[in-house]
Amino acid sequence: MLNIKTIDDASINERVYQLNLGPQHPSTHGVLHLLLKLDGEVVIAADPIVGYSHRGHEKMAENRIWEQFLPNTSRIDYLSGLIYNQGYCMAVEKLCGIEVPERAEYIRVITSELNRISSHLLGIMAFVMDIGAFTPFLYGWDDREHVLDLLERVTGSRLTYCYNRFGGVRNDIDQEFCDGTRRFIDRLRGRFKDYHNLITENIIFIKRTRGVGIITEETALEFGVTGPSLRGSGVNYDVRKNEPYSVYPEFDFEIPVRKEGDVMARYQVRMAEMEQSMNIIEQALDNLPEGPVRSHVPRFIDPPAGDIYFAFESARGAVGYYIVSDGTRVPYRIKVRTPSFSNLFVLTRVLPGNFIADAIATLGSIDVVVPEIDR
Amino acid sequence: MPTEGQKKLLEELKNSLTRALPEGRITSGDYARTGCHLEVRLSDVGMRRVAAVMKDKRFHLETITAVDFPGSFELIYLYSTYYDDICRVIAHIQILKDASPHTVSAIYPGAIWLEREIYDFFGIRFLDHPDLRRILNPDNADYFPLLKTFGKTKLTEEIDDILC
Amino acid sequence: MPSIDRSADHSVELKESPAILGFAALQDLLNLARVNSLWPMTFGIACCSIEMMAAGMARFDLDRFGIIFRSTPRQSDVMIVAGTISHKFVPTIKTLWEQMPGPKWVIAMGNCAISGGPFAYEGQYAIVNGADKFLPVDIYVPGCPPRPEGLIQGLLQLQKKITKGTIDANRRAEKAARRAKK
Amino acid sequence: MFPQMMQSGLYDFFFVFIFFIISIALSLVMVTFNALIGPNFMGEKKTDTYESGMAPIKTAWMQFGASYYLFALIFLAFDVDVLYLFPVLLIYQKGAGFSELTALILFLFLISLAIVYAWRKGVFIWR
Repeated sequence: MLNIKTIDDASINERVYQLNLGPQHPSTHGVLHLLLKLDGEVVIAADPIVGYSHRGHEKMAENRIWEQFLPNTSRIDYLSGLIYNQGYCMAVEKLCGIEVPERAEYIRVITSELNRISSHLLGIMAFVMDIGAFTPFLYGWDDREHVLDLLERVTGSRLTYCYNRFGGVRNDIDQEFCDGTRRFIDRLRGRFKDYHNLITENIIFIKRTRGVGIITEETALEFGVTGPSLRGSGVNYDVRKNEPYSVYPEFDFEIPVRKEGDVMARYQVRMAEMEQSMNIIEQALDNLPEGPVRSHVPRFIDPPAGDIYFAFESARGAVGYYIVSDGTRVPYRIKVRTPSFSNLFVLTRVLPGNFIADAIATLGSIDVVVPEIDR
Repeated sequence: MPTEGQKKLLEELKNSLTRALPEGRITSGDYARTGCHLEVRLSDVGMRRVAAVMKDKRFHLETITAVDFPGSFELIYLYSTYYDDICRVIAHIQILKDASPHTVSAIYPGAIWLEREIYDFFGIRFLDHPDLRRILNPDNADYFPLLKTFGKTKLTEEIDDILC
Repeated sequence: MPSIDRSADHSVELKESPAILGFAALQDLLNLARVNSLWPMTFGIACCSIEMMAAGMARFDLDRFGIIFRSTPRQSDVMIVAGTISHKFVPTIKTLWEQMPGPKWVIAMGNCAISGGPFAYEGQYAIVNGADKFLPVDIYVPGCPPRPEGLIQGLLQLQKKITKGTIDANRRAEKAARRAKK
Repeated sequence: MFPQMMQSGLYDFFFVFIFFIISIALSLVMVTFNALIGPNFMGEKKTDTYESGMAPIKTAWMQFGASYYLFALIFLAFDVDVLYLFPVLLIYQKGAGFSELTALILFLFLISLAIVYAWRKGVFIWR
């Protein structure tokens, strides 16, 4: 009954083994399939096969009106759903020339930065769990639940938000949300000491990540890598600073950049980025202007014909909406430029030559979200 | 409010692009409305020359996409720069429905998968592409989903039907 | 409409041979044991996988029900289909389902696994409208994504289904409520 | 039969025999009981090797690096070493003072020299 495969002698003297780091694997953060060619422990070639959670967002954009595509935006990258929501609304507002009241811009920045913190928390802790540390995952989720409570009070959902509208946001934030956010930020600042003791100074973590999976600036340029993976390689590129949008120019925050370009550098950039997000939230809360949260916009908008490209910064890198509109109530074409798509395929250049364990650490440090790649 | 560096970079770009692509129409775009500083309009060929000029100006290839217009395809190449003075260049290249444009993966290796995605969605075959196969749809799929002739798009549906 | 990959239509054929020593009393006794150690397989496809992880973490804590996430089908009893099922992924799901041993159950978590959810429309080419097209689904947990409490109630409902009602979390809760009122 | 066994010194081995019977019975029960009471689902891919949902591309019966083998040798060094520690348990408390402890430590030190030798020879450098 047990079918013992006959050993064909062709495979005996062959040293290259093909392993499926397949769709159902704890370390691929979703359904990413990495076909590895191995010589013993060393990776010779890595071929990412994607498409296992392809849902056809861009086809759906062509058969529904502008407002109906809003829920799709937060399901493309469900970890930074609010940031994608904000990006889509700002792209269409720029196309139609819709004015957004000052208070709505501030609320958008506050909720987006909170969303960025929750996305980084999950991205870092899942990556650290791939390396073998399970406890930080529990701590990280404890903090993340606080953020989700705050955002759920205002937006109504925990993960796939649909809070932004053309011309502003759905409803106003109240004093309870502001106090809750301040309490959360003080609490998270205290927790950073634990995270640094638990992870950054952990000798095993340092041994596993220092000098592993190095992305040089040249490779990043050739593959179009953006986001923390790029800022870990010494390039100071953040769309919030380089191409300021919304009210970001009114806050002073700096962009953490590290030179080494290895897995540890990308981790440190993400940790520092969370602290910067907290600065932004505090500054935004301090001078939150009064006023309406949504300008009057007709129920169905008719944008003028033309094409527009609007870039903004999500937790994983530079996202861009390329929208072609033919002046009717339905978009002609929406292309979503997602950062994980370019960040993932840099692995084909970075992984060869490492061990499998380093390959998994590098994949975790790139922090991909698979439906963002498959769209 | 373009900065000094930006104006200088734009001038350099315009000169080198007009030198490389005499037949192309190069106009400076209105950033506030279209998000791009420089627009290059070409037909049929020239994507490799644009890529070569961009590569030595240290721009990165943000994305390649295609739009299915009734008469022809339009390939969109977007380049932007990492460094201080922001500048984004968009290249619109009009190609016929059955044309097969040349790949730019020799200059930008990241373009391999971008072009595979365009083949997967539109059926545009790229010349000299290292391994042109489907990337997102199942390998045995025999349809190109983002064509306007495939499936449900605005052209085949009345808008009121969508609104109900 | 050109032919779309129809691999999802024929469901998984499994030759199920019931237990040799399978008289009812013994099976009920074993079900009590099986019910308190339902090991699901970590198999998150999309947004619902994040809420499944949230259910496993400290605040909602699935461990108190004896539910531990196993990453291999060989050691898991429940397959929680959490996310959108695309045509390209169907053969993999079938392989995983066949490779799971012994008494096994399926929970379709989220609207995408129930009926295609927000991505189901008349011209959809990429996804399968629901896990029950090719899997014997036991419990449907609606929501997009369902809250972790929703997933926990789904698992408790599965416990009730397995033990045919002898373990019923809701009845226990009602009894506790009545006792509290007295 | 019992008294003859007492004189001929086989008495101690009687317990070993009982222990042997119990272990055989236990393992048999565990295996067969499991096969009896559990339902069996047999699909055509059930006996394939599990490789995260995909069909394995090639058989794994092929050449592999020598470093795996050397790594196993080091484990063997300490495995045999533990075997010799079992009799030490029996006579440990009989002697006085620290003589047994020093003998034990000396023995362990000599065995671990094998590790140092392997380390110097570069077994842990994986290439």
